[in-house]
Amino acid sequence: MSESIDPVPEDVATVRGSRASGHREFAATVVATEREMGDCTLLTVALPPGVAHRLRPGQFVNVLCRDALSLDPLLRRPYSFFGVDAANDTMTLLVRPFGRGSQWLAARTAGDVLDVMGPLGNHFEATSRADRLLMVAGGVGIAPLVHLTDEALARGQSVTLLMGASTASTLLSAARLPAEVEYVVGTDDGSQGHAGFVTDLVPDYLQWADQVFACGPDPMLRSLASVIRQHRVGRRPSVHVSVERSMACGVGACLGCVIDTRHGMQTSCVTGPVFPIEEIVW
Amino acid sequence: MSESIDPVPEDVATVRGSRASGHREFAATVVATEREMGDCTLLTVALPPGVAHRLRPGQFVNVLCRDALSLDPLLRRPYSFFGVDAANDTMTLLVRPFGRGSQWLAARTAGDVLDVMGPLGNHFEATSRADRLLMVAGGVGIAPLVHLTDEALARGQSVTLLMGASTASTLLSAARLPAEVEYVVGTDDGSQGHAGFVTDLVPDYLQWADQVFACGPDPMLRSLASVIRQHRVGRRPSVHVSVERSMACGVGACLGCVIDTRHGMQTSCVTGPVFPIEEIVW
Amino acid sequence: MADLSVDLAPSNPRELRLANPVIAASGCFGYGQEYQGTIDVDRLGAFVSKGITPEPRSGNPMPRITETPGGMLNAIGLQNPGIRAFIRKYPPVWEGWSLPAIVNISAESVADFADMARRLDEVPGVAALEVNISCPNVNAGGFCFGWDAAMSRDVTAAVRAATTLPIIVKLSPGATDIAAIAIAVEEGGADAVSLINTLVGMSIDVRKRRPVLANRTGGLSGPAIKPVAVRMTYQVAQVVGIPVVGLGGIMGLDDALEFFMAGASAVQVGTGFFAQPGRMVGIVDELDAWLDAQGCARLGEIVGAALPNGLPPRRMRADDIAFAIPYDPA
Amino acid sequence: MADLSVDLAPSNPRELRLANPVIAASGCFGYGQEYQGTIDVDRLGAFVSKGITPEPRSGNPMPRITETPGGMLNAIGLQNPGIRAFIRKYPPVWEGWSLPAIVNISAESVADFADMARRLDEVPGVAALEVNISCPNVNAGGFCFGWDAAMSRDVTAAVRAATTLPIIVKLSPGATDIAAIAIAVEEGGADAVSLINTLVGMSIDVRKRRPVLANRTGGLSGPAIKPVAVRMTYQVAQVVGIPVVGLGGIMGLDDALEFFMAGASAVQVGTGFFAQPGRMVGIVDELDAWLDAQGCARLGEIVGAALPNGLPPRRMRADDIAFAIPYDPA
Ligand SMILES: Cc1cc2nc3c(=O)[nH]c(=O)nc-3n(C[C@H](O)[C@H](O)[C@H](O)COP(=O)(O)OP(=O)(O)OC[C@H]3O[C@@H](n4cnc5c(N)ncnc54)[C@H](O)[C@@H]3O)c2cc1C
Ligand SMILES: Cc1cc2nc3c(=O)[nH]c(=O)nc-3n(C[C@H](O)[C@H](O)[C@H](O)COP(=O)(O)OP(=O)(O)OC[C@H]3O[C@@H](n4cnc5c(N)ncnc54)[C@H](O)[C@@H]3O)c2cc1C
Ligand SMILES: Cc1cc2nc3c(=O)[nH]c(=O)nc-3n(C[C@H](O)[C@H](O)[C@H](O)COP(=O)(O)O)c2cc1C
Ligand SMILES: Cc1cc2nc3c(=O)[nH]c(=O)nc-3n(C[C@H](O)[C@H](O)[C@H](O)COP(=O)(O)O)c2cc1C
Ligand code: FES
Ligand code: FES
Repeated sequence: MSESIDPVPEDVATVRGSRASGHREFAATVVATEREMGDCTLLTVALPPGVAHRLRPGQFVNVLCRDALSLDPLLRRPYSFFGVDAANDTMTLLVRPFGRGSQWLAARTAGDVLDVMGPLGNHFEATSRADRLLMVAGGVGIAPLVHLTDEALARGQSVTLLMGASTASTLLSAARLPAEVEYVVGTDDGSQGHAGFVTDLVPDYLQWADQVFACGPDPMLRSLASVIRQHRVGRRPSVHVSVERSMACGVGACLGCVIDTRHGMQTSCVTGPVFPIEEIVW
Repeated sequence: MSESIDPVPEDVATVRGSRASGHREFAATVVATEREMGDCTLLTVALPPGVAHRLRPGQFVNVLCRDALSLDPLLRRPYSFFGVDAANDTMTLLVRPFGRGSQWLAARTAGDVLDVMGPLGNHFEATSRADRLLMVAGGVGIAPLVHLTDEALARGQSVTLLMGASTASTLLSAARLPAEVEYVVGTDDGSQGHAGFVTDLVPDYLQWADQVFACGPDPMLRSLASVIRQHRVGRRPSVHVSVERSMACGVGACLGCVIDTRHGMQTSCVTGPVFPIEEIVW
Repeated sequence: MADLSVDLAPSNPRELRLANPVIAASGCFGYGQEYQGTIDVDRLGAFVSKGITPEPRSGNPMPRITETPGGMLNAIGLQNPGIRAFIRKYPPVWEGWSLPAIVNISAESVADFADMARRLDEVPGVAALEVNISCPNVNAGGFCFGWDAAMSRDVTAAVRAATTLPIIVKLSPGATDIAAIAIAVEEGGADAVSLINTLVGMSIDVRKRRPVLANRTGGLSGPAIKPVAVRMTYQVAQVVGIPVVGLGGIMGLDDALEFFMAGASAVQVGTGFFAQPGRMVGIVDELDAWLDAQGCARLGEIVGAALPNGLPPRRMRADDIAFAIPYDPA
Repeated sequence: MADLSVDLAPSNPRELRLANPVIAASGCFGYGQEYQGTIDVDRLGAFVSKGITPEPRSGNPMPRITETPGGMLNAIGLQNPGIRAFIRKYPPVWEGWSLPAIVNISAESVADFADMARRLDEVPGVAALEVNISCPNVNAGGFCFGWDAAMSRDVTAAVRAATTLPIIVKLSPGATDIAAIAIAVEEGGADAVSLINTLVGMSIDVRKRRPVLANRTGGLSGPAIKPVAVRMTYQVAQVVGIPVVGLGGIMGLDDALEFFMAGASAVQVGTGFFAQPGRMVGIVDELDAWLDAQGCARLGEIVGAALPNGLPPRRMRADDIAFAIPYDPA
């Protein structure tokens, strides 16, 4: 474990009188659902006016995944954005039905109303000087990278997206991605693309990329970290990863979601979920 | 409180080797839903073959009122039968959306599968010697009395059904009842029928009736008990009431649902829910 | 087909051998026949009767139960026919059963506990006693036996002296130092410990402005208390050499596995029967299938798997005991 | 518009007057600014800071939290910058606020508690101290202060001697006899008591065969513990003359009303903020509307309404105290 740190957030000086009172808890109606990546649901959700344009790739919303009178599950669940449509004031979430929260959420249908809190967290930042972006996705970790891809293409950057999944049917359908993206896949069972870890593909693109962005399960990120240590020359390309930790508050109040970094224990909900890969102490 | 009693059920001598293994927990699919009595739902539910003909009026089923992965609410909720269709193997439940369990249940739609336990409890018994039956219902307490009415009419008995509700829109629609039934109503706000308690109407019918059956909230049953004490001559007509107690097990195992009677504490799930009115110690 | 059998009284010549480790808990399974016709009762490892007292009791006034988030409160008040009527009625029925019947005894003095144990000692149909020490001691101003190590030891020793039946002592979670109580009852001669009984709780009806239960307080059971029960099982399994029976909030196989991995040799299911009786007996088959899938030949292979020292649980040295009371503030 | 104001330190000249009785609980509300931008923080009656320790702490390794039925376990490990850095950073910010800031202090010895209280005594921006006695006492082999009446009294008295600030002592539900602890801290000079802190619990990851939390045990909070918290509030309100602050599982107005009717003069909300922060501040307005609808001019009219002696709660005579520990076995 790292050194003890002083967990004072940057904005400690914000006194109540002077803060912006932008409320982050709102009701949002599901407007459409689609099946994707095998058993996942793509939920398109209407947002209050003025919210959509603030949602950055890698940020997330905390969704209350239960009926109004139920207390189960008690805590919200974080979901990043698969896509944001600012013109229509909607966001799209990609939900894999896994446990109690996600099964509830994946079963919503058009017209259902969600209790949503957000946007929360920091985000992926493709610098304007970067021309070539490499994205590395594991499973539903692809969500924020699709969002980031949309933004990058709009700015004229080139994107290569590497995606790993257990088997072909759980890969993101290429039809979901803009044609300009180079989309390379790997599957654990070899049913499509590279047979093995998606991180095996990374060294081939490290020379090419100006920036690398990754999101996926911890073992994938850990394997990426070791690929980077072995194959990267110096600090280029920069590598940013979005980590997944269980969360309670989502606003830095509980210290339940921290990640051990070279600067000490940092909240993954406020200081993260995106961190430079070399700062994380695995 | 009454004397201590020995709570040994009648069937204590049933040894496991010799018992019938009629399993009482089953999955049942909702086949139709209708709105009734204002905000109530009539749920028609398909039963496994061979179950429907065993369901007697006043008995109940214990329904698990939650999603598969949720634990809220933890315990089942008891519902008596509004109707049973033995030819089609269905039962109909009348559910008023009140708290967590009933709101969940009232929101089910055709195709949903329920986890049901039953039939449980004793039942209303109209003796074959009785020609004229008086029924006294308060709110959703009408459910088992409609079921009993169906059976009584089939046997050629005459039925007068008194129903009380808070206001006209929450009365059972007369169209739900066979034409042979004399249906008399009262409302607390006087918006239809007698203005006041439904039990006020009972004295007029006591001479006429051979047997009286009642189901409704405790205050109604208590008021009925006092009407009976004042107006009944001797033990005729007999009066049986179905009481409502919170339940946990539904099978006599927990002793949580007892009712204080002249014979001591009796389980309302096995010895009840139907008791002769004079045996209850209010 | 893994070996699910377990002996909960290995050092008692009368032993308490169960075909499998899933036991119906006291107060939630009546006298063993109430759930017949609903589930295959004989697929269980054993059942524990409703708590029996020296004299008949009509129990508490109503309401006796109420639901709480993830749990329920009960204040039945030990409604039961008393030890004498009990002995006449139930054990003769159980005698013909393959399923072991364990009798839960509750009393308010050491002498009364001993007297009940003596009366039950040679009764055919009774496989073992479970001593409910979550009872107020009239000689200690109503302080529960199970909240004090010396009182817990005394009750156990008195019951031990009065019967050769296997004795399970059922611990109360109201004790600050559950490990110390477990050690005391082991010293008193218990063959096994079971834990936990209910936590004392209260719900208030805000419309009526009074407690929901007529008794005001009640015992909290169900999934809500599972983390407390697993923690206490984990502590106790580290400090006693006798079998530990874990319970509190088991609603399915995964919950039962938590207790086994925390060091329980068997589990009890209480509140779970109320919601899903079929699923509760089903735990036996699911456990069997799970052990097969994990390549375990015997249940014992996973008992204590989550303990710091791995399996099997072992009695700790005195100077390790502080460790068995893990507490780390938030 | 009912009068919601309350003074939690009526016998302290520095008093602790809140505009309303809804307080954010320690560890669930950071340092008061984290929920800004999400809710109107200044609508609360007060907030309690994360627990501060004599030295900086980086806290426990991950995982630190896990969900349980109706609740959650946490083992943050008191991650905080230590009293000295704390005093530099936060109180100066709070000084400009209308919202009272209560500082939660945790330490492992009486001397450390006293030292922290002394350092905080004259710090502008600090309205009161909450003394977290659910901490292991290094001089008592790790046994928590709050599990023992004498140790609880000693900590309170030492803090009392070190500061004139209002002192709320936060009780641990691990104590068998919570009423005795409350009496002891009142004797030690507490201005108020708050209860309950978390219950010690554990969840086991059955796939990994080890506890979910890196710290193995954690503190159980949320609706699951509400019945225990209400019961303890009800007991304590009967035996102390100082204000009682109730908490544990409050998720909405009805839960808060249970605590008020059990004798709490104010409530705290912890876990509830994580799920529905807007609803938690909303309790203030809902309470106001509810009191109006009930025809109550002041909150005090319902405080203790469910107690056996009706309202207001009163200090009981010593021979009544057994009654304050109601326990009736199932
Ligand atoms: C910043 C952030 C963004 C996220 N974005 C997405 C997203 O876009 N889409 C999405 O589907 N999910 C996303 N998640 C995960 C999501 O928040 C939930 O954790 C997930 O949906 C499972 O919740 P549940 O309630 O169904 O499972 P739970 O019932 O909470 O999980 C049951 C158990 O499984 C473990 N567990 C949870 N998830 C997994 C997993 N994937 N694999 C293995 N074990 C697991 C839990 O620790 C727990 O012990 C994100 C998480 C974070 C922190
Ligand atoms: C034998 C029997 C038969 C029954 N048959 C029917 C039936 O046919 N149709 C039907 O709708 N219900 C019936 N009930 C009632 C039903 O079992 C539930 O109690 C009811 O649906 C409310 O459950 P809930 O989970 O929604 O409320 P809960 O969340 O359990 O109730 C919340 C609180 O309100 C109280 N409460 C519950 N119901 C009422 C009420 N009606 N009025 C005032 N307070 C209440 C509870 O004690 C609790 O404190 C029957 C009950 C019994 C015992
Ligand atoms: C309705 C009810 C009655 C109970 N009666 C007894 C009893 O008589 N004796 C006893 O030792 N425990 C009794 N208990 C406690 C249970 O046996 C068990 O210890 C507790 O409920 C925790 O387990 P659970 O969460 O699986 O229910 C009772 C519990 C309930 C819910
Ligand atoms: C994540 C978390 C951190 C906590 N940290 C502290 C703390 O530092 N000091 C303290 O006295 N209590 C702490 N608590 C306990 C809470 O203040 C409160 O007593 C407990 O959670 C019960 O209330 P609740 O059910 O409303 O959460 C913490 C609780 C949680 C959930
Ligand atoms: S989730 Fe609470 S600090 Fe991050
Ligand atoms: S509900 Fe358990 S005995 Fe009736």
